[in-house]
Order: sequence, then C-alpha cells, then structure tokens
Amino acid sequence: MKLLEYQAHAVFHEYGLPSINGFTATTVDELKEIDGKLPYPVVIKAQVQTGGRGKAGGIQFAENREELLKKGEQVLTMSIKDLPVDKVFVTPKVSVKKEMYLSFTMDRRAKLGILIFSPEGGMEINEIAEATPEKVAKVLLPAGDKLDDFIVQYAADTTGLDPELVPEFKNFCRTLHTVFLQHDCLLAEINPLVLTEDGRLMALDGKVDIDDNALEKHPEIRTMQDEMTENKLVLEARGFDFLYIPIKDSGEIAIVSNGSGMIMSSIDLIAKAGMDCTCALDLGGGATADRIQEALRIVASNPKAQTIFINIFGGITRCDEIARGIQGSLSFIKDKRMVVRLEGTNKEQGLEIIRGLGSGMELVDGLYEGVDALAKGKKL
Amino acid sequence: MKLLEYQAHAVFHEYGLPSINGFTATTVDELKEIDGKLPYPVVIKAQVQTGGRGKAGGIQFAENREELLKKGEQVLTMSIKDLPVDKVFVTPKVSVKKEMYLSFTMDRRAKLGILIFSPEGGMEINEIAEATPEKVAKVLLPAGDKLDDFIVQYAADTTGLDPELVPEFKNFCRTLHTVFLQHDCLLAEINPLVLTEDGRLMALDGKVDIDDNALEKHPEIRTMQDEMTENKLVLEARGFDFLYIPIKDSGEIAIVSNGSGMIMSSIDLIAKAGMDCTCALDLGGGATADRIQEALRIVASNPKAQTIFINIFGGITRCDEIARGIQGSLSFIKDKRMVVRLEGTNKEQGLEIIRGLGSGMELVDGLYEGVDALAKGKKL
Amino acid sequence: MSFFVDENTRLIVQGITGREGSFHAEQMLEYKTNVVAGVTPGKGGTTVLGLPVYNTVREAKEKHDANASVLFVPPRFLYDAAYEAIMTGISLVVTIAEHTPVHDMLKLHHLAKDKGVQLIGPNSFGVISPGKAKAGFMAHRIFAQGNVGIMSRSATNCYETAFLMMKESIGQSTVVGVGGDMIPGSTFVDVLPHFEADPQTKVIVMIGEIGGSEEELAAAYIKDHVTKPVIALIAGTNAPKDVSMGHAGAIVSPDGEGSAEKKMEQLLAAGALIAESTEDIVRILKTLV
Amino acid sequence: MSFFVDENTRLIVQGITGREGSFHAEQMLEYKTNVVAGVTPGKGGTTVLGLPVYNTVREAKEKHDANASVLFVPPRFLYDAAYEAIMTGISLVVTIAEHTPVHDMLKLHHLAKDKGVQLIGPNSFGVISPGKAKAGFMAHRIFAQGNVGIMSRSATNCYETAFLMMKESIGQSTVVGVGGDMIPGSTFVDVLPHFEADPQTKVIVMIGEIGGSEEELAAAYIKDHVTKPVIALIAGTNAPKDVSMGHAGAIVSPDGEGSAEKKMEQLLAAGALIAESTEDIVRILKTLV
Repeated sequence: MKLLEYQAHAVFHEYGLPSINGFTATTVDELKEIDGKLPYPVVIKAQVQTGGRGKAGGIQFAENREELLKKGEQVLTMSIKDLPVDKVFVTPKVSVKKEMYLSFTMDRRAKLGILIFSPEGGMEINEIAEATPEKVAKVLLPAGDKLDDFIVQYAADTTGLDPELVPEFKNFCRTLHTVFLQHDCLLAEINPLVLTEDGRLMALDGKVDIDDNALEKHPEIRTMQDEMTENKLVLEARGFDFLYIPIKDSGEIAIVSNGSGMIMSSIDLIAKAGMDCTCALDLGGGATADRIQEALRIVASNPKAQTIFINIFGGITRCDEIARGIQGSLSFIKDKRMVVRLEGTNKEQGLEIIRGLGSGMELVDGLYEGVDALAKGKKL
Repeated sequence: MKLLEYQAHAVFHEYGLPSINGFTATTVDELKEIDGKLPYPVVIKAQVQTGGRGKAGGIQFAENREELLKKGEQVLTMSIKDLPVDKVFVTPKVSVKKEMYLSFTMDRRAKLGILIFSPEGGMEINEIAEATPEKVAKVLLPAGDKLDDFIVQYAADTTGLDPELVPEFKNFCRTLHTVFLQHDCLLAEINPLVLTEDGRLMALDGKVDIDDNALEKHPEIRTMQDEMTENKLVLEARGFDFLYIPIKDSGEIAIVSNGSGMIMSSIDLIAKAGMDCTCALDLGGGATADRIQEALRIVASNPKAQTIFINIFGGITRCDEIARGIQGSLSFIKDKRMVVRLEGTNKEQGLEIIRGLGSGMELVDGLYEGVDALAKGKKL
Repeated sequence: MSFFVDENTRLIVQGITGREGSFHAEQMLEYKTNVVAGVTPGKGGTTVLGLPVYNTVREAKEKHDANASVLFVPPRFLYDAAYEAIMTGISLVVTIAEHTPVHDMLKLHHLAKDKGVQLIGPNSFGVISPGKAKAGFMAHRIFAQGNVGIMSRSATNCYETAFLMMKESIGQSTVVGVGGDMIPGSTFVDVLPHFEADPQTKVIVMIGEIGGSEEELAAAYIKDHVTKPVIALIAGTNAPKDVSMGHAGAIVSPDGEGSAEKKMEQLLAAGALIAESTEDIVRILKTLV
Repeated sequence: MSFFVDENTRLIVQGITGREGSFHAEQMLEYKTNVVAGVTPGKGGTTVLGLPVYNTVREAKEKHDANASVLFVPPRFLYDAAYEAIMTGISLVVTIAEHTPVHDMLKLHHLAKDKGVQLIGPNSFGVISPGKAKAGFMAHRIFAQGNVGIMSRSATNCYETAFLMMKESIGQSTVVGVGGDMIPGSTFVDVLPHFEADPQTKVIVMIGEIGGSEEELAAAYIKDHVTKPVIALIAGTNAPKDVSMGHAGAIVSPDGEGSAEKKMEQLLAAGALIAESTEDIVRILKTLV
C-alpha cells in the first residue's frame, strides 16, 4: 500500500525522523484555517498517488493568504494523470543548501534489503544514476534487524558525502531503517533529503510503500486505505476477498478466473489473438455459487466489459457450484456475452446446468478454445 | 569469576528473577542486626567458593535469636576445604513442594549455549543425570540473543514437567537466559529451583560464573572480586598483569615463563621426571627487566618455592632484558636455587650477564636440559 | 529417483490440528505419504488421524526421525513455525500460506540458506513426486509418475499443465511449487541442480511469470550448468505495469524491470524452449518425450 | 601449495593505524606478504606505510579485491571488526586479540560457519605459509618453508617446535594458530581437511592442550578422513583441575572433562603419534621426513 506524501510524513514523525511539518486541506475553508499557522512563503502540494506532480502544476508556492487560497483551490480542482486531487499538503518553504536522495527498499534478486543513497537528489533515482552513476551507492543489507554502521559509512564514503555530515547522516539512516523494518515497508524513500541552510538533515518529501501482507500488524495504516484515491470496483472486490485488476481502458473483455497464473495466461493469449481485456477478477480459492454471483455482479458493473470470460480450473473446485453461480447471475449479466470454460470436479454436471441456461452461454473446452471463441464469436 | 551465593542472588534480583532474599553477616554483631528482620526459622549458609557446604556443616538452621547467633558464629569460624568462612548469608526457610534444577552454560563442543533442566533437583546435575537420565534435558541453544519458546517447551515436555508449571517456567527461563547473556555468564545455575508450597518458582541457591574477559562491561562485578576468598599472590600478580597459578602444595619448584603452552609443557616434563611444581607465573608478552624483577619477587615470596625455573622462549623477547631483570633480583632470590633457560634475540648477551652473576645460576639450553638440571642438581 | 519427497520422506505436519492441516494431512496419508506426526504448540499429547501431536518440532523429529515438514499455519504464525523447523534441522520445509509478510520471508530465506535447509514456498502448493509422496495441498489426481520435472511460480498454470500432460499420458518426476511471493524460500536456481542431478528427470518445465529476476538468474544457470532440455513459460506478457497480478511477486516495476520480454529473451539465449501457453508446453513435451 | 595465505593473498589489516597494527603490518610487508590496504573506522583517507586506509572493509575489498583480513584491534572492538569482515565476505579472517568475551566468539563462530568464512583465532599468533605470506604477529624468522603442517592452540609451544625444527632443517607448509580461547573461530577439525588436501603437506603436527573437546573431535576426524601421519602433543597433563592455565580454553572441568589423558587416548586410538614434548615432536618428525 503506497501512502500519500502527508501520510508518509506522519509515519516519519512517529519515529522522530526529522521531516517537514504541514497541514492538509480538502476545501478552501480548510485552506483558510491553515492561514496563520505557517509562516509564508508556503508550499502547496497535491496529494495524489502518482509521480510528476511538479510538471503537472500540482506543486505551487504561496507568498500570502490570498495566494494560498487561490492557488490552493486551483490545485484542489485539478486532476493529475486522471487522478482527481482531493487533498493538498501545505508546508513551510524550507531554505535548502543541498538536495540528496535516500531510500531503503527490497532487492528481489539478492532477497535482501538495500540502501540507496545519493548526495545528489531531487530527480528520480534512475535519472541520477544515469547522469552521475558514481554518486549513487546501492548497498545490500545483511539479513537481520540491525543497520550496520559500516554499511552507512560505505555509502557515505563511496559517494563522497561531506565527512562532517556523516554522523547525522548515520542517525538519519538508522531511523529510516527502523521505519523500513517496523512498518514492513517495501519502500521507504526520502527525495529530496535536504540539508537546510542551518545545517540540518530533513525529509522534504517521502514515499512509503507498505507490504499489504503486513497491514494486519499496522491497523493505523489500514484506516488510511479508505482515504486513498482508488478504483471503486477494486475496493468492492476486496470486500469479498477477490482481487479486481483493471487492465486496459480500451479493452472489452473481463476475465473471471481462480488463480493469478491462469489470469495472466488468459490475458496473454487474448492479447496475442489481437483482443484486449478491460479487467480481471481473481476468485481465489473456495469458489461457491454465492461468491461467483458476487464476482459476476462486480465485473458486470464495469460498463466496458462487453464480454465475460469465465475460466475455471481447480483441483478441488466443484464445477456445478460455479454453474449455479452463473445461473443466479443471469439478471445482471443478461446483456453481456458469456464465454465459459469449466474444468474440475463435477465438470459434467456443471456443463449440463450451463447448457440449460440457453444460447447466451458459449461453452468451451480449454483456454485455447476459449480464446478462439472470443475471437471468432463462435457459438456452441 | 565465580560469584558467591549471595552475590549471585543480587544479580538475579537485579533482573527480577524470583530469588530468595536475605542478609549477609561477617561478625556476631552483624548477626544480631539480622535478628528481627527475618521470620524464624532461618537458614545460615557459609559463603565460600566451593561445593559440599552442606556436608561440611556450612548450612545451619536457626529457630530463634539464640540459635542464629550461636550457629552463625560457629559457621563464621569454620573452614571448608581449607577456605576460611568470612561471611554467612541468612535467609528465611522456605516451604518447598519440589526441588528442580536449571542452568544455562556453554557447550564447548557445539560452541553454543546450552539449557540444562531437570524437574529433579537438589543434587549436583551429574548425580541427577546418573540416577535418572530421562529426567534431564540438555538442549543446545541456537546462536543468537533470543531464547526460543520451543526450546524451553521441549525441555519441559521431554522431562515430564507438569504442564501447569510450563508458562511460569518459561518466564523463569527467559529471565535466567537474559542474565546468562547480559552478564556474560559461563554458567548461570539455579539449584535448587524450588516450587514453593504456595505454587511459585523461586531460586533458592545460585551459582554464577562470569567470563573474566567481559568484566570490563560489568564494573559492579569487578568490585566484588576484591571480596572473594583468593590467593594473595594471585591478586598481587594480577596487579602487574601476570598470571600466577598455584599448582601443588607439596611442590618445590616455581616456573617463570612467557606463555601458557610453555608453562604447561614445563609442568608436564617436570612431573614426568618425578618432581612437583608449587606454582607457575606467566609473564605474558613484553618481558622487560623491571617486570622480570617484579615477577621474581612474587614467586620468591612463596616460601615453598625452593627452586625457580626461568624458561623463556620468545620470538621478540630480548634475552639481555631478562638477564638484567634476574640481575636486579639477586637480593630476594639469593637463598633460592635458580635454573635459567633463555632463547630468543640477544641470547648470547643475556647468557653473558647470567654467567657473570656467579655459581648460584644454572644455565641450560632447552627445556629437556632444564628438567634434567632440576632433577640432577646439575651445575654449570 | 525424484527428490525432496519420496518413499524415504518422514513428514511432519505443523498446524495439523487446524481445519486445513488435518484435511490435507489426511490427503497426504491417502497418497501414501509417510506422515509420521503433527506439531501444534499447546496441543502436545493429543492425536489427529491416529498421528501423535507434539508441542515442538524437535520432539517430533527425535521421536520419529522426521526429515521433512509441511506447514499449514496462518501467515502471521508462519515465521515462528518455519524458524522452528529450520533451527531444528528439518532438511525440507514446505510452506503453503499466502500473504506472508515480505520482511519475514527475507529473514527466513537467508536463515534456511545459512543452515542448509531447503525451504519451499510460501504461497505454494508444495512438492509432489507422483506415485511416491506429497507435501502440500495440490490435487494429486492430476499428477502421474513420469520423467518430466516441473517447477512453477503459479499453482493454476502448473495444474493446467499437469492436467494436459495427463491427457497425453506424460507424467512427472517431481513437481515443485516455488510459490508466487516476492521472496521465495527456494528459487528456480535452487531447484534446477536437483532436476539436473535426478536420473528420473529427462525434461525440465519451468513455469515462470513477470516480476523479479528469478527467470533471468535461472537462464544464467541453465546456460552454464543444465544439460537437460528446459521448456519455459513466462506468464504475464500483457499484464499492466506496476500492478500486482494476484501473486505478490508478479509485478513489473514502473521502469520495466521484471518484464516477460526480458525473461524470455534471456531464457532463449540460454537455450531454453519458450512455450507461449500451458497447451504449448505439452505440445513441445510431446516432441521430446 | 600451502593454504589460507600464500602468494595469492590480498590482505587487509583492520586496526592498521594502531601501534600494534602498524608494527605488524610492517613485519608482514617485510615478509613480502601482499598487504593491500588498512581499515580503521574514522581514519579513512589517510595512509599508513604507504597503504591506503579506509573506513570500511567493504571499500578496501572493492578497491583492492582483498580476500583476507587480519585484525589488530582491542578485544572489545573485535566483535564489530570481525562481524564486518565476515559480512563483507572476506574469505579468511584472522583475529589476534586475547581476552575476547566468550559470548562474542560464540556468535562469531557460527556466523563465520554460516557465511562460509574461515575465521582463525582469537588469542592466536595467526597463520603463516613460510616463504610466501603471513597474517599474524608470529616471529617469522623461526619458520622455514617445508612440508610439515602445524596447527596449535599455544603460541609458545608452536614457536619452540618451529625453532627446534629449524635446527634440524625441517620446514613447514602452513602453520595455523587456532588460538587458546574457549571458543575458537576455527577448530582443529576445521583445519585438518586443508592439511589433508594440501599436496605440500606431508606430515601434520597438532599441538593441543587440556580443556574442551577439540582434540577428541579431531581424533574422530583423523580416524575417518586423514591419511597423512599426525603427530600430536597435548600440553597440561599435570595441570591442576578447575584452574585456567593462562589460555582461557586450557581448563579441565571439576568432573575431569577436557583432561589430557582422554585426549591422548582417543588420538592414539585414531592412529596419531603422541609426542610428550616439543622436542619429542621433532624427534618423531625426523623419523618421518
């Protein structure tokens, strides 16, 4: 789960990491309340889950109340990469002597945490690495709960960080590493990490991505989830423990299947045949008739989904259950084209039920046949 | 460094380990002060660094003030295995339902900590293991700072500890393990670990042996060292960073050498030739003339040492320095026989100096020759 | 032969007193797997399916000479249970649970490596050597004894492949679910040497997918060390970027790292045969076996 | 051949800016050992004996492809310094310091094992392959190239042996000080396979002493795996019980565990030749080489 910037700062503050303070606002009234709480000039930052805010005009400076309200409203009414800006984060403008980059993330290849640091910051890390590779340290962390001093020292030494900054930098790293571990982060990034005019290190912007599998340990983060700008169908599906994946805006096919691998295989073959999927829904295990009905209701509510491709292969999934679920969903899928592939226990009973539902149903045997059917509009 | 019982209890209390409370006394006056502070009956225990106190009469029970003073004085004036009892530890007499054994120590073979537990206690652990081996669990601890729950559970399960006691037993083990780690113990033993009549676990007697190499981390333990019953020459030698080792009361030879291996080899060959050593002194590295003088003064003050065997082999030790040290020690070694073996840099200069000291000195070339000289009274 | 599990396996089931644990213990017994005991802390002394249950893995290991363990425990207990099995020196530890925290797996992966333990999973169907033994929850009826080794990040794509193989009367030596998580206990590279060394295995099928670098690492290993034919499927070519496709591990980074194209390219260069679908795997297999 | 250190060694000295570190770095350079750099936290960027000094082992390793490290650091810093070297993947780590806390060594011993690092010491004179290289503080003048391998818990008994060998013109392949502490990084059993595999080594001398079980474990290993003649000396037969003889590890338990008798008995049964003194070692050597 990727936190919004102001949420990341809240996490940093919790651990005592020097990080910018500010206030959020969702309306002009709330902007008015901020006036007077911060010394001008202030920075108004759009809170959306995407990069490139600056270029899109999502970061504005205000010298006084008037500008705060005007520019704040402006940002609150804009969209960035199709995401409406619901909230802004207003902070003091800090005098910056130097911008740096610091993050802890996962190295999947080595299966270790990794510290990434550059005394050059502000840009994306891959841009920095392209421009000045010698100024980027990527140091794998030994497995365990300790950030070894020599790791940080190495990062500082090899990038030429001013030795006078090293002691404070080590403290900063230790604290961010604690955030990384204790908040189960996949990414804890500070960019820019700034050296202020008065010589302190401070997190000016932060990205925090928390392992979804660990949210159980962090109930306070779970409550943030509702606030996030997110696809409504994704949220609805999550309520039933389904995974709803939006795929391509231009697609017309919705896939309902039971397993990640199967879904990817289906998308791949459909794409190969020149068609596009709009979404996919993963039922997970234990597909009962009731759950199938809910799943079909959710995908059917996506107006782009002209065709629903149900592709079920389960060792212990009962095909008659699936068929009964489809039967119960006829009311909301009536105007959709349905291609159905069933494999597993009680396959024949399931097929019998589907056949009884009439010509709207296209039954196929196997994935290839399903994709052929989707392509050719082949009927049973 | 092996703590006395009352010191072990003090360490246990520091960690909140349920452990018996009591008072120490070194005089009858101090015994009088204890009267009234504890409910009778009380237990009076001699504080000496040896086992078998009970059999030697070093543990007494007192029903009242009169008995406390009488028996207390009795214990304070006794010696156990040649160690005079300077101090007693007086505690309440606890009603005991069951005596058990628990310790954490080092397994040198596996190079791991080891938990040893038996629901039978009171005797020495090797006696328990001989009598009822199935009631003794010896469980190696994985390297690290955590006492894993499953280790303790296993110890309890395999010795048949009452499952109702397991939760409290786990807490007890965790605390003792913390003592073991944080106080750098070579041994942290509780015997007996008792189940009191009111159903609690309590340490009734404890043995704690702390790694000498870690005393720097535990200044409060270092202060205890002075209190311990210890050989005066050992203490004096320690002041100069020498190691003085008493060997055999009946021996007449003192060895002065520079290295543990060399000392052991010397003792072995001397014993093989039918003679006995009374003590040995290890100079360690950097043997200057001054230090040799101090070392010779210390061994010469042992009246048993009729003969001093100086056996020096050092890659970088200068033999002329050693010789000058011997020269400076003539006043206090004049009535001792001296056998000297020198090997290393400036050997010839050293030998020249020794030869100049007169017939009291016997020079030998090598360890075998030295042992021959010791045996035969061979003169130069 | 075959490896990981076979007639010499002496398997314990951690979490055997749970609903899933007992159900699948029964399935494994039905498959004639030598399940010797169960472990559930606090339930020691009880019996499930006629098997003794212990509080600790160590007791089960000592009393029954157990050499493998399969864990049916919820994700939040997985770390402790796997840690215990690894530290007790069980040589094969199979973890099933989905939704294991990534930081937990980070530690377990290296702990198992350091201790020389083969840790399989999590988010895996387990391991099966058809006709001999299984440690996991896979529907064993779709597997048959044969000489194709399969290792797969995906359960469904593996099932589908096995199912299609069965129709063609092609069986498997050993099938390993390396699991769909970001940090697996054992990777393709960890499993490949076993397939290469196993005389029963004649062809290796590797079912990979987008995300991570395991297929690239496998390609490098195959190039230098594997002499047997390898058929590889990479699922997710057309999956959107920066979106997890259900498996926590199946995600292409915004910068394109973990894409199917790169994986296929490197596997092709390493001499692997690239299948475009599960049916395609079986088509290629028919030409080889 | 020889092993651990030789002409391919690229050694770093941790603690090179200290008095002992710089003195012995100079000695090692004088012996033509390929010392490539020094490491002292906080002294990075300086130079000692013309060698660059770094803050971290890692930087020294990357800049100079270092493969060995010798530590001249006080005992209270030993844990951190050895930990850093091991975690950085230096394959040979030699520790000199006496008085290292036992609990520290307990962790380091296993960490090194887990990471496949050869940790030598502490309380050791180091390692020398005469005529090639040395990592330690031994007086190298008493060693000469030859075909006897020595491993020793005691420095002085080893020196004396080497000195007596020199008089008889018998030299050494590699000499390893396993150290006199209770928990050594590498034990006799860890070193024996290297001597067995080293073609230069024709005879193995093992200088043990009372305390612990290393000699017993070595006996078991020798019996099954060592084909070369082994001459063993066990010092301390007549040492009093329950008293440390200077080496922290040289102590016989009150119950007699760690006694010289048992060690000699088992070594004899394993086919080792028992020497009663250092001179006796050389006497036996003369009959063999």
